[in-house]
This record gives sequence, structure tokens and C-alpha cells, in this order.
Amino acid sequence: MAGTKTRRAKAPKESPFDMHGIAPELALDLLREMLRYRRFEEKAEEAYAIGKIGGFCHLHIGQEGVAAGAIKALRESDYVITAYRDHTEAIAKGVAPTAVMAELFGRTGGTSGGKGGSMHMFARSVRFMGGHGIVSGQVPLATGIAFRIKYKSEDDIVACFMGDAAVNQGGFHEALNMAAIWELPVIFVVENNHYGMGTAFRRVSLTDMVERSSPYAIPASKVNGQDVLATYAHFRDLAAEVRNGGGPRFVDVETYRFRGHSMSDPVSGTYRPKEEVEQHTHFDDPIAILRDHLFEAGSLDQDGLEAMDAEAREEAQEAFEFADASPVPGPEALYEHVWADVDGNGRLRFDGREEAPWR
Amino acid sequence: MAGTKTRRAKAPKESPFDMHGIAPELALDLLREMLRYRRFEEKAEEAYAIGKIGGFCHLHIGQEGVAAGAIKALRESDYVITAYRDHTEAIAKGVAPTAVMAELFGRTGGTSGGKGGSMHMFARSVRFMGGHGIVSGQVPLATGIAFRIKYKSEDDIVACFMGDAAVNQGGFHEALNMAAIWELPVIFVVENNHYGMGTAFRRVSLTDMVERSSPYAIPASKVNGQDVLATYAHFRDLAAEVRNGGGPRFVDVETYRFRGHSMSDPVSGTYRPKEEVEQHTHFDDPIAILRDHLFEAGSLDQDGLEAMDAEAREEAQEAFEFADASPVPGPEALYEHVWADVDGNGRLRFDGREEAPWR
Amino acid sequence: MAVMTYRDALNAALREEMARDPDVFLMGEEVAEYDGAYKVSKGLLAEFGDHRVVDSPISELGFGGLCVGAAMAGLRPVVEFMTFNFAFLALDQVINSAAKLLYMSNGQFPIPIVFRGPTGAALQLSAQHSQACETYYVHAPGVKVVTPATPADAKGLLKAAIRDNDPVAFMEGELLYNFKGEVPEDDDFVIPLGVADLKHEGDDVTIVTHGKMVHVALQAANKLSTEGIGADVVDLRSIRPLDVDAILRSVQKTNRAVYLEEGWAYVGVGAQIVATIQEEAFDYLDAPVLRVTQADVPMPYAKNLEMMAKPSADRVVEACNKVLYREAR
Amino acid sequence: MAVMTYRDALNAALREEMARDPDVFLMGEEVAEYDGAYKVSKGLLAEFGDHRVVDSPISELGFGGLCVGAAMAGLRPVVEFMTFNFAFLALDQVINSAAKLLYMSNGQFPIPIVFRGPTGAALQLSAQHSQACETYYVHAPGVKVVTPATPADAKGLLKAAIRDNDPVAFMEGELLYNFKGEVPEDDDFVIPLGVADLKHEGDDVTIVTHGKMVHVALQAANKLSTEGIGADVVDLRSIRPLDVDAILRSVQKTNRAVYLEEGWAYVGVGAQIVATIQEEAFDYLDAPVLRVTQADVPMPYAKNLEMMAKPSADRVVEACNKVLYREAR
Ligand SMILES: Cc1ncc(C[n+]2csc(CCOP(=O)(O)OP(=O)(O)O)c2C)c(N)n1
Ligand SMILES: Cc1ncc(C[n+]2csc(CCOP(=O)(O)OP(=O)(O)O)c2C)c(N)n1
Ligand SMILES: [Mg+2]
Ligand SMILES: [Mg+2]
Repeated sequence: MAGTKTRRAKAPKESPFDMHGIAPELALDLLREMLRYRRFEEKAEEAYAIGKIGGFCHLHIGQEGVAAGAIKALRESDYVITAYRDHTEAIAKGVAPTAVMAELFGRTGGTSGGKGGSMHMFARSVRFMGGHGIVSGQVPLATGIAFRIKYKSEDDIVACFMGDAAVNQGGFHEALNMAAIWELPVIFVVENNHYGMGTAFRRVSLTDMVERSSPYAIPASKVNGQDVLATYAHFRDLAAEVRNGGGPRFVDVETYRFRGHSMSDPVSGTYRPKEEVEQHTHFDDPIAILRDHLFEAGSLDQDGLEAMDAEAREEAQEAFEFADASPVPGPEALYEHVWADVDGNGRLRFDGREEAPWR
Repeated sequence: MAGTKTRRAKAPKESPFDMHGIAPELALDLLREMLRYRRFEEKAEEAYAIGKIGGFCHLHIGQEGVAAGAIKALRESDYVITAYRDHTEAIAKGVAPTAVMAELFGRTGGTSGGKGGSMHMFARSVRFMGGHGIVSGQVPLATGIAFRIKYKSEDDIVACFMGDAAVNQGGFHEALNMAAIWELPVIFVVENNHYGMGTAFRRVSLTDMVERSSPYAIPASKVNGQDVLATYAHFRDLAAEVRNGGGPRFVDVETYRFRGHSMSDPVSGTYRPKEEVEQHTHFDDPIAILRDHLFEAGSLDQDGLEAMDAEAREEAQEAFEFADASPVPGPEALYEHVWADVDGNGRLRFDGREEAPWR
Repeated sequence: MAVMTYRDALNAALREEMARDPDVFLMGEEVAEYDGAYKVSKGLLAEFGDHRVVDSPISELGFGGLCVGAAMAGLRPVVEFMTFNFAFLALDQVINSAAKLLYMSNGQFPIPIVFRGPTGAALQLSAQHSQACETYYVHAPGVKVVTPATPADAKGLLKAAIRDNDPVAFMEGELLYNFKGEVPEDDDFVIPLGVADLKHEGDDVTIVTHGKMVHVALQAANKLSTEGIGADVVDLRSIRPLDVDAILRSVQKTNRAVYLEEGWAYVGVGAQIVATIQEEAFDYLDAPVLRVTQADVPMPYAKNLEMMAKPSADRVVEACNKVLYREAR
Repeated sequence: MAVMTYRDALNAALREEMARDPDVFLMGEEVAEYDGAYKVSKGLLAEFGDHRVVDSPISELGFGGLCVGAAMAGLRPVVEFMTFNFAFLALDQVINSAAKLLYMSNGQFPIPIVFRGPTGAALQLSAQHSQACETYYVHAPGVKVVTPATPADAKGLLKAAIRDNDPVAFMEGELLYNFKGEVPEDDDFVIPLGVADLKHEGDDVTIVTHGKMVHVALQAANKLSTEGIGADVVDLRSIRPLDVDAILRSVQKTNRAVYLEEGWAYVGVGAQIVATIQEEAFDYLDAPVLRVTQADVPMPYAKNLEMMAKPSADRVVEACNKVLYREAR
């Protein structure tokens, strides 16, 4: 886990740090973002442990570089859609952590009024399009959002996140083909953490991830998601290409999940050895990597970091408190928003809970 | 249409005819086969016109080189599975034309007792696995048959035919991936007639067909299906590779459909110009091509051809007569074969047609 | 009023709604250059361009889901499934996305989409092309299901479906496309979803039905009337929302009912209607509600078997006689 | 007899049938190296090897269809769907291939396959992970549907399902896996499909149900018995084949019935059972048959809403009181 106190052990010495043309202020912002996500997820973990959160809960810890790097490179009016591992991507897109936490708690203050839960964050106002639970289900949806953009001759773009396992779904393939033939403004982003639950990608694919878009002639690229600056720069460039009518793009963002698949899955032991996980948490923490570089570059010092982290922790704590204080949905919520259009014609609801007139 | 009387107009001069190491006897057999298929389909066309056949009827005319070239290169114990355009592939696999025609007529003598019809020929005894109506539905099935072969350590292989439009189905993609990772003995054969109904393949794909297997690292190849000898030689080689444990293969067989998509679709006019069709029927008829080469090579003369064709016509006529004489299924057939296991426990059938005991 | 086919009525509805609202577009296999596999979209490409009339690859899950996404983002897609038999492939996007997104997002994402195409059997298309698919769409809250039987209903209901803000499965029939009838030409001729139509009146027995079976029910009602038996034919027109009142009104009058359905009985739409009738009009019933449905078998190809498998007017008459405790003539 | 969990009972059934018949294999996501998402296949990889316990990619349509193909070719696949909620993606292969191939081929291709996994809701998994999927499987002729509630039933019925030559959708429940009960250890302990089990006896009212709702029904029956009301609890165990006789026997005794179902009412399994009861025991009924089901909404995440949405023993008691024309205490 990224700490503020200890410098990480020296990684095998790399070439001098590449800032990818990113100004130190922006780099600091990205660090701040990642810290916010990390502290948020840790708080969620805590809340889950004490039963404030139920159901499945998929944390993004370790993968913050993807959320920050990709989403911060977009415009506000661009759309983001993702799978069930959606907390920090919602926050990155501008959803208040309070609302995300309240959703996790199943409260009215949540992004989805407590009806969606961990896997189904939604925020239309900031064009965060969810939070989808069926592996690859969001990929055709993203393509449809991109279709709308082109239909309306707008210049927004869509970033569609998915896990590495999603590329083995038929819907992925069908959607990519349509995005390609209609030249839709969508970036398909694989958050390649190398495991779909307990299944290593190499066990279910003979080729490297970047091959997966080749039948559709969608340009593919690869970026190290643990290097948030590289990721940011990569998406900044791709976004410009796509916005300018370049058609869809496919990106393999290499990352690693520092926690179990969900709260019920052990961090290591069954399908990936402890050593592998430790290796990654130790050397590949996107927060630690950027922190160290900023230290080295003199753009940040220990005090600055601690202040930043304190803010992030405070925000997470506030989110917790907000969520905890937010009311549970009232019983009337049960039947709300099943239908958008309800009129006096015909009956829409059938559950025998209305008074039946027979007696 | 391939005639026996007229030599086709001279095609743009090609390089000297390549027999692909195929002996003249075998070449003659392949010609004989293709004539059988052609005459059979013409007879079906005739029967359809006079109302002996109902529903959809997808003819294979123009694509005989694929059926003969690919299937005759297999062993008898190999499996063949295909889509709804299945008449001649059934015959190629060894199903009696009488049974295919009787199926078209909906008679008990049919391959499926009259229950399947044009799209659903089946013949377990010769390992003809159907006749499937959902585009690409047969592709996962084929992969499962190949799974069985590997599971049982047998050395048969599966040839899975599909149309060019099938590659845009998600099931295709999922199945190819599994065939690849498990190294299953299956050849995926695209009968690329360049149109899925009225949709030209280039309108729904940015890349050439052979690109479609690349994400799975399945070796792809292309062959001219109108040149039955090339097709035969190609499949003979592929079959050997696959049989020897080489894993799956993907083949783009270039061909052309000389008729409408089904009997209700005009041959030309809506989505492909008359000239295009004529160009193909004129220059790309697999029967005429082989015939001319055999003439040129001196392996066949006009009399030989006419005798061969007379046999083919006779066989088709016999199929017609057999089918017409074959009884329609009795009413008891309606409820037969819905279930394989029926015992005294519980009720399986619910249609209110049994006597209800209430009165 | 103009006499037109069911096909042309659908076409007119599409044309009018596309003209009325630039956010309405049509996507599906062969809808554009080919004018539709069943020519329902004839001329629309020419009129609206390939921007709004879009030929898709054969990728039901993909374009079904794409259109749900377009609806999330504010467009009003009309998806043509060449037939609903091919739409099993897309069902995940219909149920897990279209039906649930509004609720999961607490009202943020209405999905104004129409999935349309033929359901059920035509002639001799065999098991994989002849299934009546209503059950798969009507079970889940969040999807409305509409099943017009006549040209006028086809037009008025399709316009309503397109204007509706919920996902609508709009189920037609190959065998209905050539059916002719009077259709109001008014651009604002809209038939609200959830209103049944009494297509025949009689006091003795109620035949409830939907979709193309309406015509079979009418045949049966005519036969019965020659025998002096009066039948109400309640055409539900939409099977969600359901006009329960119309059913009950009739059953309270006749005290007997038969449900006629094209598809299978077991957990079919009729099962629900029977359950509803007996829940809400138990004391009015003089006989059990019977169902006339497809034989409980996949649809066979052979013409004679197919005829046996399909529900028929004779079977409806027989069922009516049964609930009337009447000897058939 | 041994006391074991429902999970272990399933595991034993798989192990025994795999040992008995080398053509039986298990395929699904995480079934091998991970021992199953819910650990149902624990130890099977070690015992039978990766040849017979096969981890699949997340490709439901693909591996569902692959296993149908393997069954066509003579193997006896057991497909694990991590949950049936993900199997909408595979439904085309279940309905259009598995259910129809035997018929379309005139008996040449039986499809001895089991599709198994949990259906319905666990705890707070929200709309896309909590749907009860029975309706989608039970409607089409050609598929049997089995819904065991107890460890013994889980074992005996899974063994029967694997030995059966038809496609079987075998529907379990996340919340059942830890449920303990007595299970016969006999290798040939097989419970035939289509035989219901009277899980509680009483003369006053019949509660018919299936799957994990059996336990809710038993709670209701116990509550009722403290009020002096005797309830039969008819656990259908399989909803196709359906043990109509067992239902009728009970209803003819009690003259009143309630169907309890985890999923939605509209065109749910209960609708069919109600229709069957009123068709075949009309004269025995002293009240309409009522249904207790999930609220007609996608499953909400919030704990309190989820509890409201799910059917409960209290609601069953209430429905029983209604059909008994009895004031609730
Ligand atoms: C269609 C479908 N099948 C199975 C599941 C169960 N499931 C949830 S997440 C998951 C693994 C997905 O892995 P990946 O796409 O790599 O994303 P990650 O969890 O690594 O972010 C599985 C199998 C599902 N939600 N949807
Ligand atoms: C899933 C599905 N969608 C649509 C159809 C309707 N349909 C039948 S054939 C066909 C075209 C298929 O073209 P192709 O795969 O190229 O085969 P060809 O007819 O050219 O042999 C279509 C759209 C279908 N049968 N299944
Ligand atoms: Mg992953
Ligand atoms: Mg084609």
C-alpha cells in the first residue's frame, strides 16, 4: 500500500523519468487524484468490514493510474462508462465521493439513490454512464453513446473501460466491429490487470491483448497504467485523434489489482502467488511511482505529500460520514423508476401486492 | 448455369491449369459431384416453384466447389456441420439425395423425418451434424464436437461451414478463441460469397476475411472455391495438419452465390447488379471451370460429360420421385422426439390438448 | 381513412415519427438498402438517409446493445430484429440493460427504445424460425410489450411505442404484413399502450388473445355465432401494460373465458391471464379458464404437422364449448 | 446418511457421476483452478484433471454452445454458469440448439447436458445479479428444469439430471450453498425428475413452491401451525417435468392454494401453476389461488428495499389467511 512515511524500496533503476511533457502542477494533481481514490477505496474496505456495505464490492486499489491517467485526459463533456469496478472512475469523472460512498451504503444520498450499489454508480450530470455488471455489457452501450455523438455531429468522445476478461465476450467483438465500420468516437480501454477473477489472461488467450482489435482495423496501443503520466499523455493524444474524427481506438493499459477480485476473494494464494502480488504492490504502485519521481524532481516534498494525503483521508472520512448519515431509501422508493412513462392505461405492475378486488 | 452443350466464353487467360497434384480420376469424381449438387438444387428449385417445398429454401448453386472440394478431402469419420444452406453439403457428406429431397418435401423419408426442412438436414450415421438456422449458431457447436474428439483422443476432425456474415456474430469469436486455446481439431470454413443476404461483406467489415482469426492466433488461409481442385488440395493439406494435432484452422473460401439468398430473394437487382452476377455465372462457375480444364487436358470429352450429367439429372429426378412418394408424417410424429427421456414421473407436456379431468 | 396493409401501416408510423422527431432512427439487418427483409422500412433510406436508417452487421447482441446505449445518451432508436427468433442473442441487453437501467440509476437513464420485428410462426420455417417469443420479454418489469393485430393498431401502437419513454418490445408477424385494413391517416393517430380493444362482441363467452391470433379468434367467434353463441373477442393489443379492466369487464359478463395464444402454453402469456382472471374475478367464473396454444413441441417443418401444431379456430370453438359445458355440434 | 451442506451435496453428486461415467465433464468459469466461484467443484480438478474439469473464458454463449456440441457428439457435459444471470448471453444456444435439436433431427441428436448454477437473489447484489431466471428456461419444450431446495434433493436430483438424456437447467441458489441437511451416501441415490416432495403436511391450505423458497414456505407453515392452521408445503423440486398429481392431491384436500415464487409474478412459474390448478381442480377451489412473489421491480441494492422486494414468510401467511378468508391475528 502506498504510504506517506516510507520511501519505497529502490526499483531496478530505470531511464530518467519521462514527464511526457506534463507540467509539474498537473503531475501533482494526478498524484492528488490517485491518493483520493486510494483513500476512498481503503475507507470502503473498512466500511465493508464493519457491515456498512453489502453485496459485491470490487476495489480499484492498484489501478488508480488508469482512472486518473485516462479520465483526467478527457474533457468534461466526454462520456465515461465502465464495468462493476467503478468507484474511482466515477470519482475521476467528477462524481462526489460522498455520493459514491452513500451508494455503497445503499442510501438516498448515493449516486443511484441506493438502488444500484457498488456495481452501479451512475451520474448523468457529469456523463458518467455507469457501472455495469455483466462482463462486457458496457461495450455495446459505449458504442451506442458514441453513435449518438456522431449522429448529432458533436465532438465529444467516449471512454469505455473494461477488464481483460471482457474481450472474450462476443458483445465486445460485435461492438468493436460496428465502432470501426461507422468510425465512432470511442476509446476502448482494457484495464489489463491480467486476471479475470482467478483466470490469468494468458490461460484464455493465445495472443497479446493488443491483437484483439486487429480484425476491425482499430488502431491498438499499449501503455503502462502504473505510470500515470504516461497514461495521461497517451490518452490526451488518443482523445485528440478520436475527437478529430479518427475513429475508434483500442488501448491495453497494463495494470495490476492489489486486492482480491472482490471483498470475498483473497488477495493471493489461490490463483496468483503471494510473491507476485508483493512484487507488484512493492514496485508497481502508481502512487508510489509518481510520488518518488516528484520527490526526485523536487516538485514535492514530504510535507507536501502529507498535506495532500491528509486531505485525501479527510475526504474519504467525510464521504463515510456523509454516507452513514444519509437516510436509507423510504419504502416508496421500491416502486419508483421502474417505468419512465406511467399513465392511466392498463396495469404495469403485477406482484399481487395491490389489493386484489376479489375480497 | 453450367450447361453441357455450350463451352463457356473464354475467360481472361490464366496461367496453365494447376491440377494441384490431383489425379484425373479424382478430378472427374469432383466434377461428377458438383454436377450432382447442381442438378439436385435445380430440381429443388423446380419443386419449390410448384409448391412441393415450403418455407425458406437456400440454394447452393454456384458454391458447389466448396462442398465438393472441402468435404471430399475429409475422411468419412470426420464431422461436417453447417448453416441453413445445407443441401449439397449433406449430399457431399454422404447423405442420399433422396433423403435430402424428402426432407425438403417434409416427408418421413427425409433426413429429419420431415420435421427439419431445408435448413435442418441431419444425418448422424454419416456424421453430418446439421443444418443450423441461427447465423453462427453452428460455430460453437462445431467447437464442441472438436472438443469431444480431443476428449476421446480420437483423430477425426470437424469442418465447420459458415457464411461470411457469420463472422460478425459474437459466438464466432468466442468459439474461435476456445478452439485456439484448447487446440481443437476443427477447420472453420467461411463460404465467402461476399454477401450476407443483401449486405456486402465490405459494408460490415473494414478488413479482409482472413484477418478475422488473428486475435486467436488461428492460422488463416484463402482459397478460390470456384477452383474445386485448389480447394480440394487446400483442405487435404489442412485436414492433415489439423488431424496431426496442429490445432484449428480458418479458411476463407472465395465463392459466389448464383441465386438469390433464398427462393424469395431476387437473383440480382437490389443489392448486386445484374452485370456482377452475370460476370460470375459466366466466368466463375466451378463446374464450367473444371469441365473446361478437363476438356483441355483431354481427360473428358463431350460424350463423357453428357453421360455424367445425365446420371446427375437422373439422380435428381429420382430424388424428386422418392420424395414425392414418401409419406407425410403421421399425426403421432407431432409429439415424438421432443424428449429423449420420458418416464412416468411428472408431466412434460402442457398444451391443454390432453383431456383435462375437470369435466 | 385509407385501406392499407399492416406493412404499410408500420412503414407510415416509422416515417411519420422519424419526420416528427430527428432523434428517432432505425437500425437493423437489411433495413436500409434492402428496404427491410419484409420491406417494412421501404423507402425510408431514400427519405431519411443512411444516417437515420442504418444497416447493421448480423450482430444482434451488439446492435441491440448499441441502440440501448444510444437511448441512454438521448436518442430514440427503433431496432428491427429480422425476427425475434434471432433476438435471443440480444436478450441480455434487453433485460439486463434496457429493462434495468432506469431503476438501477434511480431514474437518471430512461431508455426510450423500440425493439420490433415479427414473432411466432410464418409458414414452414421450422423450429428455429417459428417461436413465439412474448414470454421472454414480458416477464421482466421495465419492458412494455405490444402485439398489434391489424393495420390500424400497428400504426397507432407503433407511434405510441416510439413516443414512449420505456423500452418496448413491439411484436409483429410475417403473416400479418400483407393483411389489409382501414387506417386513419392523421399524423397524430396514436393508440395508447395498455388499452385493449373489443374486436367482437357477445354475451356467452370471452376469448382473450393478442397478436396475430386475433384473426383466429375472430374466425372462431364467427363460427360460434352461427351456432348462436356470442363471443367477446378481447384483443389485448399490449400484454404489458395489461388492460385488466377490459378482461374483467368481459369475464364478469360472460362468466367464462378462453385464452388463445400463438406460442406455448407452459408459462406463456395465457398462464398469466388465467391467473389474473381467477385472482380478480373468481366468483364470476362458471368454468375454468382454458387455453388454446401451440402444441408443446418445437415447430415442425412438415406442413401437416405444422398445421396440427398451431392453434386453430376449431380448437378455440372446442374450448369455448367446453367452458360452456356444451356439446359441440 | 451424513449431514452435509448443499454445496457438498452437489460436489458429491458431481464427483460420483464423473467417477461413474467418463463422458461426464464439467466446464465453466473458475470451476477448475479456483474450485468454483462458490466452491461447488472443490477438489474436482485435483481428482479428475483439467481434461474433465475445464476453466472457460468468460464466453457464456461460446462455452454454452460448445457443450451443446459436445453433447451432440456423445459427451455428457455439465456446464456451470457462475449464475444464471449471466446466462442470458447463452440462452440462444439453450433454446435454439439444446432444446430443439432432438426434434429437428427427428430423434438423432439427444442432448444430454446439464446447465447448472445459482438463480435468483443472494444478498444485495442488485438488479443485474439477482434475477430469478426460471421463466426463460421452462417455457420451451425440450428443456427440463430442476430446482432443489435441500442438500439431499440437490444430490439426488443432480445425479438424475446428469443421467438424464435431455437438457436440464439445474437451478441452485447462492444462499442455499451453506444450508445443511442429511444426505444419503449411497452412490445410487437418485431422485427422479418430476416427483414433488411434500415437505410439510396440513389440511387447511396448500403452499406450492420450488427452489430456495421452500424454506420460506416452511417458515410460513410453522407460523401458521402455531395459529392452528395446517399447511401442506408441496416442493415441486422440478418445474418441468411437473408433478401435477402431487399438486392436485393437496389442493383437492385443502381446497385452497398459494404459490410462492422467488421471481416476478408476471408470466412466472406460479402463473402456470395457478392456471393448471384451476384447469384441473376448478371444482375443488374455495378461493382463488394467490401468488407471493418478488415485487415487480428490478432488485434494488439497499438492504431495506431488497428485503421489501423479496417474498417473505409473512406475506405467505397473509396470502394463506386470504385464501382461508381468515382475519390475520
Ligand atoms: C457475463 C458475465 N459472466 C460472468 C460474470 C462474473 N464475473 C464478474 S467479474 C468477472 C471477472 C472479470 O474480469 P476482468 O474483465 O478481467 O475485470 P477485473 O475484475 O479484473 O477488473 C466475472 C467472471 C459476470 N459478471 N458477467
Ligand atoms: C442470428 C441471425 N440473425 C439473422 C438471421 C437471418 N438471416 C438468415 S441468413 C442471413 C444472411 C447470412 O449470410 P451469410 O452468413 O453470408 O451466409 P449466406 O447466406 O451468404 O450463405 C441472415 C441475416 C439469422 N438466421 N440468424
Ligand atoms: Mg482483469
Ligand atoms: Mg454470404
